[in-house]
Amino acid sequence: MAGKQVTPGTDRYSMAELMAVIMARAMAGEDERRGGGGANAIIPLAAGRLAQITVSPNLWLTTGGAGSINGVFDTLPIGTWDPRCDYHAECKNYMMDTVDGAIRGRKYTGGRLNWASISGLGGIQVDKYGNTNMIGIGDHPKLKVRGPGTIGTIWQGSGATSNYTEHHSRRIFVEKVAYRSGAGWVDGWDSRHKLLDGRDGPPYCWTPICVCDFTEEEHRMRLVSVHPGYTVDDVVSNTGFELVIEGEVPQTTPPTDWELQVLRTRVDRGGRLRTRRMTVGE
Amino acid sequence: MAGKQVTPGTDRYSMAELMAVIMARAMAGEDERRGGGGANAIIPLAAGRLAQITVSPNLWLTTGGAGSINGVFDTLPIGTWDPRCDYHAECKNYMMDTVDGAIRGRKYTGGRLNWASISGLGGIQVDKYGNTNMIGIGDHPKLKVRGPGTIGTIWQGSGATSNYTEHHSRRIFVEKVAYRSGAGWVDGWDSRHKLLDGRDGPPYCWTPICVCDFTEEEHRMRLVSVHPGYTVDDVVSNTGFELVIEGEVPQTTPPTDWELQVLRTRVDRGGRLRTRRMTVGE
Amino acid sequence: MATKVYKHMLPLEQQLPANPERRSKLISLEEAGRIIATKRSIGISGTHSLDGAMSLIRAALRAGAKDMTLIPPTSTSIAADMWIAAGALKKLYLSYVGFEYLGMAPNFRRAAEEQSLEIVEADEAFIQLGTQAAAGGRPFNVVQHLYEATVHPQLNRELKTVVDPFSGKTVYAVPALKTDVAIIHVQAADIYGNAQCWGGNRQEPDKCKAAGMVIVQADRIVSTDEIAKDATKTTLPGPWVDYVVHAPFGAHPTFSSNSYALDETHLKLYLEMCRNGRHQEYLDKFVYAPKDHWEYLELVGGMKRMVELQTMLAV
Amino acid sequence: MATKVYKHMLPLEQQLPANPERRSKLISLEEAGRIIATKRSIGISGTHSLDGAMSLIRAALRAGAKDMTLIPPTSTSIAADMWIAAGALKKLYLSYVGFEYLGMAPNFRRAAEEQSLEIVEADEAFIQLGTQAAAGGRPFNVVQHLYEATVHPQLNRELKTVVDPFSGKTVYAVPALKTDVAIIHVQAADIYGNAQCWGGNRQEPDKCKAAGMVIVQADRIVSTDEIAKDATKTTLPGPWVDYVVHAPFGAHPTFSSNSYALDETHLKLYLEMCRNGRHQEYLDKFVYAPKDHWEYLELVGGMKRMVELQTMLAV
Repeated sequence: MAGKQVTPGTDRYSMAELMAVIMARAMAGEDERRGGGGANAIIPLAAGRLAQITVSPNLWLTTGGAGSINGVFDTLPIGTWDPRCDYHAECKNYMMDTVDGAIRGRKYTGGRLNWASISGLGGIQVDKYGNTNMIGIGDHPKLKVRGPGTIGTIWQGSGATSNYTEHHSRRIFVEKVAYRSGAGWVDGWDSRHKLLDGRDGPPYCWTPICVCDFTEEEHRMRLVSVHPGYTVDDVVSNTGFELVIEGEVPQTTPPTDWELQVLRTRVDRGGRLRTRRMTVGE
Repeated sequence: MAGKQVTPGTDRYSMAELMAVIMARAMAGEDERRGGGGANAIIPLAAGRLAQITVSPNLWLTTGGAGSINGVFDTLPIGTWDPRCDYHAECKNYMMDTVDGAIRGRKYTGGRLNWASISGLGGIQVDKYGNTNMIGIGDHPKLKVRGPGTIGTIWQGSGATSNYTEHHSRRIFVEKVAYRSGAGWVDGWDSRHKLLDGRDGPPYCWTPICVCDFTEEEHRMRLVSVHPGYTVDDVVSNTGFELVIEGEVPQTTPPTDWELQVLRTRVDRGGRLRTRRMTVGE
Repeated sequence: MATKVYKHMLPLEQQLPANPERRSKLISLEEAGRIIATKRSIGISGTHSLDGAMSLIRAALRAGAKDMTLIPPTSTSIAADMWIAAGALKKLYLSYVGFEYLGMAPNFRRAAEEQSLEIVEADEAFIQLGTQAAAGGRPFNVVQHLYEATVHPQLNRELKTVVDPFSGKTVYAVPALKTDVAIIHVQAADIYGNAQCWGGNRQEPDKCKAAGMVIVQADRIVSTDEIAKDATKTTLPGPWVDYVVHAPFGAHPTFSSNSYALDETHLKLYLEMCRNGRHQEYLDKFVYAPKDHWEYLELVGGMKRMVELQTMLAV
Repeated sequence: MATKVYKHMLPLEQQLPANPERRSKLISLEEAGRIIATKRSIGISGTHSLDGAMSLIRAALRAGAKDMTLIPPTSTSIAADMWIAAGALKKLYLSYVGFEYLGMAPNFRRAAEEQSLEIVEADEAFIQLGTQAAAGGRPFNVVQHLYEATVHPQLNRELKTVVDPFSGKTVYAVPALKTDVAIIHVQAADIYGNAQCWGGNRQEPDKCKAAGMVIVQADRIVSTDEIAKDATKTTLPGPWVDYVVHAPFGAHPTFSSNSYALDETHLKLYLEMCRNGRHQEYLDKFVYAPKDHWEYLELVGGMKRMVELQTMLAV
């Protein structure tokens, strides 16, 4: 891989399309949980809708800002706060419902009333335990780089919520976040379970070049598959900490023609994912 | 007055009709406050509706159980939880709105978002400071008489809320309530203001035979007017504490023909108030 | 790593469900009753004699529910009193139990005066704030300028104090009031749990969030297309609801918001029997004997009576 | 006693108001701006670039609003950033200020990095719980199993701890977040203040309850008969609202729920000018120069552009 790529992907599909497809696959069979996610998270939104119409008919597709559940669209809205998410919705999800459900946490509700299985919580930094930083870099409050604020990353504490970024670089993937505004596996091992009443941390981390999960004991980020067009070395050289790598790391199964056809005709007719800006190594 | 009367009044009007009329008069000019009241308080409900269509066009008529504001009816519902209170309403008043508004209290909101000026909070006992008891009589928890529970009487603490009873006897009007579940002027003088952040206590007490208010300094119950058909002696002999009586106490101005006509054709077409059971001296 | 299944590696077409239909949450009334009977604490819907989840309550009593803790709405009548008639209640959070213009709740009053029932001397604020705290997974809610002037702190041992870390003042703390199950009456629901209550003062959403399980009884089951005409009318979102029961006139003998009137004749019968010590006879006849909901409806007057109540002029 | 007026003694016919009409709450946009400018703390509506009370914000800036404390929704873009552009903000409760797919908020970032703005390092939970506490007149709200694992307790000095009197455990306390005024965009309202927001995630009701005054800007003024067709659609009850302003397309350049699209062209213009240090020029042209709301609408494209945005396909 040679340096920075702004809209990675192949001739057949964009990387945003690949990410929507593989995250949809991961939601297969999800039941009573909610896809959707953050404001700008149209890829998880597309993934949730794609999963719902294929492999997860019981998924409750929730969008934050629009406050809707099971809105129907075939043209991807510009964000989860776009009121077009709300068309033909079955019920509403008000912000206080998000807050209440997230604080209760999954543990007490048997999976009901909970937040996203994949919610698109990124961050300006992500570390090896899946912690995220949306506050900034520098000496608070005199930050050199001011983040936009922590918004919903606080809900990483409520239950298993995957990490998700649209950018993969050593600047973002750091040994330790400057400010932990979203709790991943905290300091690894059982540190999160102790602080957060036994609640699990992120199961996965989705990036434009790979998929990671977290090891069973230390809960350290582990490389699971590398997207087509990239190598393990690409991942390693663009990651600011040591990833766990066990044996041969497979290539991420690329989107099939059928998957792309469903995505493009029933989720993203407007082709928004074709031109989605993502970066590698920036 | 000879002993117990179950539906007091005159040939021309029932006592319930008189009470609805005089409470409506007292709401004249009320603005941005809310009439309505407790479950069984159809007399304050009728009074609120009557005031709204005559002297208080800006009154927001709120009914508790039905959760409605400015419902339109000309036939009096059976209670404030009767869903017919909700017909043609302009907006809803949810229970949490009641709770939130009452706890904020009038002081902080300039009268907005507040509870009833006359809310129909009765009680199985009322004392000379306007405190009420809905808990019971006897040694708690081994009560001889179990009250139905304190329900909304707790909101007497939130702001000026009149006392209201449909029964007037020495059993109800007692020197000191056995359990203060609703706070009137507490122990009189400035005791209430000290405990409740300067919030005023009840302005009036409405009963089937008289109207009382509270003295300016001690905040002790004072006889203001006696309903037609009764005398000051009737009131005194049916009241278990010493009422403040200053000079000549006038007769309550009886309902005019016009008032009764409006009440009977635009508020209570069903004549529910004609047969309302109220008692004196029981 | 070898044993873990990575679903993202398997194309969607290889993971299609055997049955592409959404799963229905519809169960029978009797099944719902059996589920409720396994629980220990219950939250119920409605205010006063409005929108009581009466079918579910009767089904739970038929299924042998007992030793229950009840967190009722801020005011209720037969939806609380009937549990007590059946001896199924161990503990009651009391704000108001009574029959409004029809007088005191006979079984509640008897049990209270006999002290055969544990009563928490609560009130509207306590029920609402405790339920809101539980709905949000928070341990308690605080309140000031309210209980300071009443007897509640002396009588309600579940009301405590805490020092406000911002002002240094002592304020009251109301504990989270969680339940095992919330049972709710609505006018309409689809089979996926999206439920509409057409009136009332909406205590139900927090009651459901505060519960480990939610069971809805609906006067009518409607299509999801009907629900999706206006998502803001869905007062209980589908994902909150575990089970849906079709129970036409299921709020009888209470009001169903904007649907049918309370059955004053039946409530008076209940009160008269219970006030004369015949509560067991009432239960035998109206709760235990009917083999299903339809038989109950026949017993209380059948279609003729239900249509009368639907006119909303019957009382 | 002689001097006190006892209204209950005076027949209703002697107390009839000179004008039997209900009082209208309708005021002009400029008057609303002047009122807002007298306040010190503000709560605003919308989420992200949705349902921003932009007309009122522009009017307040024109009226010289300054030294404000802003409690925004849990996420916002231009509705927060424009106050900062105008130098009108002293303190910001931050959860998220950014332009989503269009990038960082330029004035916010600049002010933050220059430290010319006091920032409370808040988050969604803090804003929501603090607003809910204020809405209910309660001094604080508690929360557990959340902040324990994040940096917020170190950075946000308004977040404190308290000992749960029920469990003995230490939990976090979020203070009540009151404001002097809440300014809210809705799609429809009547002149008495009954207001309907047709979408969004409904942060507005608690924002209004937490405020000492509520001013609503409405895309359209409708009759009370229209409002009364369905009281459940009234998201802000009339008695909560102090003033109503008629501001068609008043959310421009943000979305108005189910009414018109966000104006991406205009937002990009704003961002480009502000990112190049030309924020004053933007303000002069689009905020201070227009003599009224109609002139603003002409300036940003007039009826042709507004109709385009109404198609909801314009972005």
